[in-house]
Amino acid sequence: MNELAPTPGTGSASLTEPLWKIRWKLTRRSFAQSWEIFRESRIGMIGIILIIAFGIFGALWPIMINTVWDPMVYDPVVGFDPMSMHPSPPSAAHLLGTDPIGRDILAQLMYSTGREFLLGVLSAVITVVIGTTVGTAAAYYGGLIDTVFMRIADIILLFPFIPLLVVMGSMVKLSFLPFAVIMGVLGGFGGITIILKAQALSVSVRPYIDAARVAGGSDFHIIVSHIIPNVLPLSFLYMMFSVTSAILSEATLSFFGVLNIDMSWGMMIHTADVAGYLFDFARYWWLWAPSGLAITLFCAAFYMVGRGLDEVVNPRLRKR
Amino acid sequence: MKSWKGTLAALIITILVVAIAVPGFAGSSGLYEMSVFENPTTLNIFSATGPQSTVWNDFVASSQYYTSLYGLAQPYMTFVPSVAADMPSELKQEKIGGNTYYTSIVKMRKDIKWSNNTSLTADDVAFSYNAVLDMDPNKLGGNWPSIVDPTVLERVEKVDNYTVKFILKEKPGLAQWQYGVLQTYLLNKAYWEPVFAKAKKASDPVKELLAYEPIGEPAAGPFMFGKWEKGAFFQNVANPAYSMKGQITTFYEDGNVTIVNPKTGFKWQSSKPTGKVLLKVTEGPNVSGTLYRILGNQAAAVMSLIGGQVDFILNSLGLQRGFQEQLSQAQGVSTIENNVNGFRFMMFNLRKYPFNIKEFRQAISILIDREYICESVLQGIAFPQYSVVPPGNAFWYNPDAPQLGKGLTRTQKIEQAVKVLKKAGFSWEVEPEIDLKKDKLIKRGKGLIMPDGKKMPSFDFMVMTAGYDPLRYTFGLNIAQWAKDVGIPMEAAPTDFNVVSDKVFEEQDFDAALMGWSLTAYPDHMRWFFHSDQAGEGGFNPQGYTNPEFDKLADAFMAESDMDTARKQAFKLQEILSDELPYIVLFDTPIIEAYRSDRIEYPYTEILSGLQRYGALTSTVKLLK
Amino acid sequence: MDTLLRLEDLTMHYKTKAGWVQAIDGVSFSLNKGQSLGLVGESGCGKTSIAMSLMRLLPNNAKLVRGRVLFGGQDLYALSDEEIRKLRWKKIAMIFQAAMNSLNPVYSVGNQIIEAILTHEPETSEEEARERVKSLFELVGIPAERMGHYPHEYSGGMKQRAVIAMALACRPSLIIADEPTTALDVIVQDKILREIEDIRCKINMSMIYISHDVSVIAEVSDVVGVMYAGKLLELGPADDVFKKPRNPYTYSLMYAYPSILGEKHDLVTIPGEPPNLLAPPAGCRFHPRCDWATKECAKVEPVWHEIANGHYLACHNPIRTEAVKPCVEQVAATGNAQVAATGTVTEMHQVTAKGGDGNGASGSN
Amino acid sequence: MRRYVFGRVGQVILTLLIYITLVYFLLQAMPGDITMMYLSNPKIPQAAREELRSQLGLDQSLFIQYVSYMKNFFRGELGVSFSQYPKPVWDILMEKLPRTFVLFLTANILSFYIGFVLGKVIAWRRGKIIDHAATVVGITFWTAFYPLLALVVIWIFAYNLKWLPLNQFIDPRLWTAAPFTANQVFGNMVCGAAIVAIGIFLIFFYLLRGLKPSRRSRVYAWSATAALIAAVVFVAVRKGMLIYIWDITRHMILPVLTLTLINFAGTMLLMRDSMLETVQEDYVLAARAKGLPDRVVRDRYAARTALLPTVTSLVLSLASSMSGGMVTETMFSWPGLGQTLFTAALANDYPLATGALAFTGIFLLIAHFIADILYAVLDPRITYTGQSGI
Repeated sequence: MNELAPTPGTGSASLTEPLWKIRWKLTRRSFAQSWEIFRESRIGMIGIILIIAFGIFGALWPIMINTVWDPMVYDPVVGFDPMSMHPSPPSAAHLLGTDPIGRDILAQLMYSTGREFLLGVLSAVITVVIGTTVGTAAAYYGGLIDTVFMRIADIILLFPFIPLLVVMGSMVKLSFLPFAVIMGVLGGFGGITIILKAQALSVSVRPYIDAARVAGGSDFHIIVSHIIPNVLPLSFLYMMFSVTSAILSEATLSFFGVLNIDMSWGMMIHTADVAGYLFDFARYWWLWAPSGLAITLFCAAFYMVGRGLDEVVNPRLRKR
Repeated sequence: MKSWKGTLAALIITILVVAIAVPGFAGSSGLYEMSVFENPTTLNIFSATGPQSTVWNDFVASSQYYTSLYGLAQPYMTFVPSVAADMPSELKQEKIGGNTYYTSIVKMRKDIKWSNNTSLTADDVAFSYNAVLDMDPNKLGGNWPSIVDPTVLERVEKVDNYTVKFILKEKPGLAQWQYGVLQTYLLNKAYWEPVFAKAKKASDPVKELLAYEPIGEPAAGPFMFGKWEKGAFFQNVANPAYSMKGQITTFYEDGNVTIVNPKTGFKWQSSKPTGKVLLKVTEGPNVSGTLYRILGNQAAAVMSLIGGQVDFILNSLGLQRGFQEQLSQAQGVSTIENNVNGFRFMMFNLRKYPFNIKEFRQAISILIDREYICESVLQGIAFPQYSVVPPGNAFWYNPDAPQLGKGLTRTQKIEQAVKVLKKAGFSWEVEPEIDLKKDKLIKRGKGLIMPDGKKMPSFDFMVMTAGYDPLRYTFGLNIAQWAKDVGIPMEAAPTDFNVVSDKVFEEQDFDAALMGWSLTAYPDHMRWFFHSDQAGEGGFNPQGYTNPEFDKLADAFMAESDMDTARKQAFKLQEILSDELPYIVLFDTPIIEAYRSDRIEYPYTEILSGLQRYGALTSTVKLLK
Repeated sequence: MDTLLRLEDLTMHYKTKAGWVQAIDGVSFSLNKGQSLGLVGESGCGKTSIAMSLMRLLPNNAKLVRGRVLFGGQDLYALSDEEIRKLRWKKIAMIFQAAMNSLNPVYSVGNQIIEAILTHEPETSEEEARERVKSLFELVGIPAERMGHYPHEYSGGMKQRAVIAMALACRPSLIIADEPTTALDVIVQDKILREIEDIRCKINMSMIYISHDVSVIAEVSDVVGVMYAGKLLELGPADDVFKKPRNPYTYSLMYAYPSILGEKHDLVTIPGEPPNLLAPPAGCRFHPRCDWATKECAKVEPVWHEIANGHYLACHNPIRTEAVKPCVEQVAATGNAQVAATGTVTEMHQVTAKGGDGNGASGSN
Repeated sequence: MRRYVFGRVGQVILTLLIYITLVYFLLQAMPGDITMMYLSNPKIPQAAREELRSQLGLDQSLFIQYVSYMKNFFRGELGVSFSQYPKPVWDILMEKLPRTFVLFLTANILSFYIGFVLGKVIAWRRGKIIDHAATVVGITFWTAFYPLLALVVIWIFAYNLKWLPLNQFIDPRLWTAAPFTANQVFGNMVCGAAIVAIGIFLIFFYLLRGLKPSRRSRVYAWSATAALIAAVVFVAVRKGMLIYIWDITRHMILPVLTLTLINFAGTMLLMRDSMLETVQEDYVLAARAKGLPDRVVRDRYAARTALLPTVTSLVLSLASSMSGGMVTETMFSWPGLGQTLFTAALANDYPLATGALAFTGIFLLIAHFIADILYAVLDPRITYTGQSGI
């Protein structure tokens, strides 16, 4: 996995094939190899299965609301069922009951799933794109660029994340996208940069980089086609962890009511909490258990995939 | 290595086992125990009334230690003398040193003592006012400028040991006089005079005074300071010298009140009391002290109440609905529900077209089905409201002010709103179609054309975020929905409270917003919220409502010192506001409270804004066990 | 002479995702007290696996399929975990492949040796142990005051010596030296090898050397075993094996190494790659790469048998001394050589023995 | 070494300066200010609001405010709180510090220790059931929604089983008669714990030196430890403080438990990974070859070097949990720095919020320092010479 870059002489493809095809084949092969290793990790597979399950669950939302469910009743934000007293326990109409203001818990859960994916993946992608770019550039160019970005990372590491976000949130309620972007940017310029830089640094001293440079490859070309492919697996690993931290932060901030988000798992618990239903656990379990469980499982899923990937990326962790 | 671990594990397990085995230090202390959610921050009355005027400071300290010349007798909020012996004398004009002033004489009771057994005299009263005036109430900040109002009060003079004379710059209205100056807390001159003298010498006297820590300050109220473990609890002890202990206040059906103190022989009555006695309250305190536990969240407070660690949850917002059901089933716990004095409302920026068209606002008000949301969506968490004076404030509430759209069905509301809009010259590209019989909207309105012939652009309606206030959020979304039904292009925009505040009050740059107020008993808010002199930046009329007729009436109301006349004026003001709708009042929430009925007993529980309004009645509560 | 160690048909397989790797297959030999045995073969042929199986330090996925390891008459694989633990180092010590890394970086070198002594000889006091380590350090040529230093403060050669001192700490009857000098430069390598030999002779200890470097083995072993793909192909007294290699593999192996200061000859490369031990070739495992291979070789597994006193062989077509032609031809074909095999081996033996005198060397592998 | 220290101190000061500046302007950039609280009461005249602005210095330009803030900051003054005017920010923070410190120090050390031991064990027994079980359980807690977990723990142990106190850090009914303030007791607890820890360290360091201490010195060491603890307890009894210390300890159990549940997995998984790398090291194999008992190989060889990366995580998490403990402090009514930060932010009290964040920053910087030193202590390979690190 550390040797993802197409090294001369490996691929058996004949030279008549265009370069990109060779690359593609190699990528596919290395992906297949990685997958083989990943499959060995039971934890990672559990994670993948959970993520797929969440994916399906989230994908059900648009289908349900457009076919089976009446938006007036099942809208996760403004829906209301006048038929019963709220919060109502699970019933045929509301499989997971309703919240204190009469909205369907299952619908909220489904609707939120997609949003959590968006939030987690968006912020993780931002984190990783920034971390990879900055880390690679710092490693490749060194000097001032390196110093500046490493200082920035140091300072960001100094920020107590959650309190700072709560402080910001309590002053300006962050809405969904800004929150995802802030999480992503803070993560990207922070610790990940340092880790990815170290990785990029270990790649950029390899002989084939020099070879590429001698062969007249531009900096951009070398970074994009030689260094980044080698940093990417590690980036991808940290992406998984970023998803977990983004979702957990969102939930915590929502719980404190300092986010401007119409619906999320954290908001569901917040709603139950501010209405005073969160304290008798046994009686109003449907108000907190589905969302609480969803947060945990979702985060755990990504975390587990991260752990699985760890074994792919870090050969020393593999079983012998 | 091995033995290390074993020892540590053993130690941890021992601690756990012992901790579980040894019960807590229970044992009730004869104290009345309450929970509060935030730390009080100061014992200094100048800070607590000034920059740190939080409700928590008032609950645990200010309201417990101090008395004033006059007060509002609970629970009917009747204006009665407290340290004063009788009502103040009629204001009269008097020339002093070349200027004309209004003066009034207040006679004081002679039986009031400080906790150090010295008498509370006219010296103390005069000092209380004059010292604050010398410091400049505006600099002291907080509530000082409104209770010792330097624009009204010139000086307070001692006439004899138990008589003071108020010298006023201008003739005050009820708000400034009875509900302001006369209810100011009284200070012990002997204690505070040296403090003031020292502060005056400092480079920043106000800061010096506010930073002062009053240890051993004599109290005249029912309690005095006991112990304060910051972050954990706050304890007061009963004032052994409390002069009003045993004093009986009797409320009659006709609104009259008598006060009798059998111990000292003091007697007072408002006018000839007649009719049935509604309530007889004997002043305590009946407890040796009060204990305030500082708990971080509601769940903890409720669990503590059920567990018997606290007797009452002191919170100006009361308890959330979800706790009510659980608490009412808990043994030995009773819940109380009271109306509150406040409202949530919607307002438009009246500087902008077409929001300045009265009919436009009326149409919106008609379209809003307050009852539907309150009863169906919110299921009684909130109750609908139409007037800027809540019905709970019975003396001042005008039941005859118009309530637009009340009791209409969905389609009737649309029909009427369309009618009102048409009357003002609005038209549609696509007019909404309704089926009155089936109560069904057939076609939504589209493309509202304003009277000036232009198509109405879409505008933002700022509502609180769901996290901050789910009720306002829900209301806001529904309102926007109904507005769109008739083609009014209103977009609900959930916005953070601070941003709304900034946009509305600082920048006055907004289209519409959903906000809330909580009020004091005397409804002078009508003057502050709607008088055109408040329409400037930083004023309380950010919606820019201007109505000379209203201004005139409001001014008269404020200047009036006669209760009955003032009441009539307040009614008229409400009528105007209900028609012109600078605020579209929507709803408010009742306050839910709970207490341990197996341990304590209150003389009454029906009070506007709940028991918390009076710090949960520390001076009249009785311990049963 | 007493037999100290005896391997009987030792067969050990590793379980992997892809299947069973037949790492050691039917290896038998015995070692007398005070004797030194050299095991030589290409990387991955199972030398280290044998070393590990002698200490019962095999990874979890290893499985003893059949065979026995008798140490002083005791079957090591019949012992309990605790018994084998006590036997390790006390009886069988080891000098590891990478001495650099076999010292714990966070403890002082002296303490690591003392720890070994105290573990196996509980009655020894710490002071006595310290004294012993001091003398061991002197023995291997490290100043005693460096006992308290950490491994990172040692040079490579010193670490290697420290490791040797550690191996000697409990006066074991057998030391297994797994590539003891590979990571060192030639001068140091030779010095150390001679030191080990000196010490071994002094204390009459048995030794198993494991190396891929024929010259090393040739220098120090009484008995030489040649391994290929988990199997022992030839074993016998060093002189016999090196002078008259009977197995073609032994023969090729000797020419796969350059001789130091020897006559120039082109290196014989063994064509092809070592077999995949997941599915080793049928018959003789070396046959696909063997120039002497016949049809029989591909079908029938050669039997391990004694061909002379103490000289064992498994081969269908053993080389007779005069039958070296094919190889020489091959050599000639690739270059300009004209070497006689027997002569070279002797030369090599002598020359490497001299190498330590400090005559210039450009470094081997 | 000297150059290193100077270089490092310079670096720290520069980082702190930038950090404080960022925090300062970040908070200033938020909408609203403290005087908005007067907006809720129409009876407060505009003049009073202006007075407040000038008292708090808000009428000056942002730059002047910033310069004077920084000047004060480096003189050790954090300014005056807005919401508790004119109380110095320093006083407010100092009031909260001891209880935050005691709670989070205990919880972090405990969860680190548990994580370390578990990580060690599961890495050693890789692929066994205990490995999978501990990993899954650990990840579940690690990703659990913390406020909810806290509520569940309170609900079970305090509300239903009534084993432990519900909330707060002391029992008011006991403390109304206390001759001490809670912070005095916290201070004594910290001192006592420090004395015991240092004492035990010294005892063991001197009496149980070497690889094979004699039986007699073992006995001495243990009895000296017992005597030391007894002496500390005796002093506490004499001071009449024991019952109060005990009360605080009782109240600490639930928050510490919750924090431990949430946090141990972090250390555990880190330790596991780290150890999986070290168990493949040659010296671990060598140690086994040496015939050392399994436990010795695991603890002294594999775990000892694997400890290094986890130490950094301990120190950093300790520092960040100091002010990040908002959730814990809210859920367990344990008013400390985190809660102060939160309420300060809600009240637009910039000096207090900045002060609390600055505290965190300083903690973290100190923590980095300690981590560096610990590293050098634990890893003889590291020596700090002329170079100034990264």
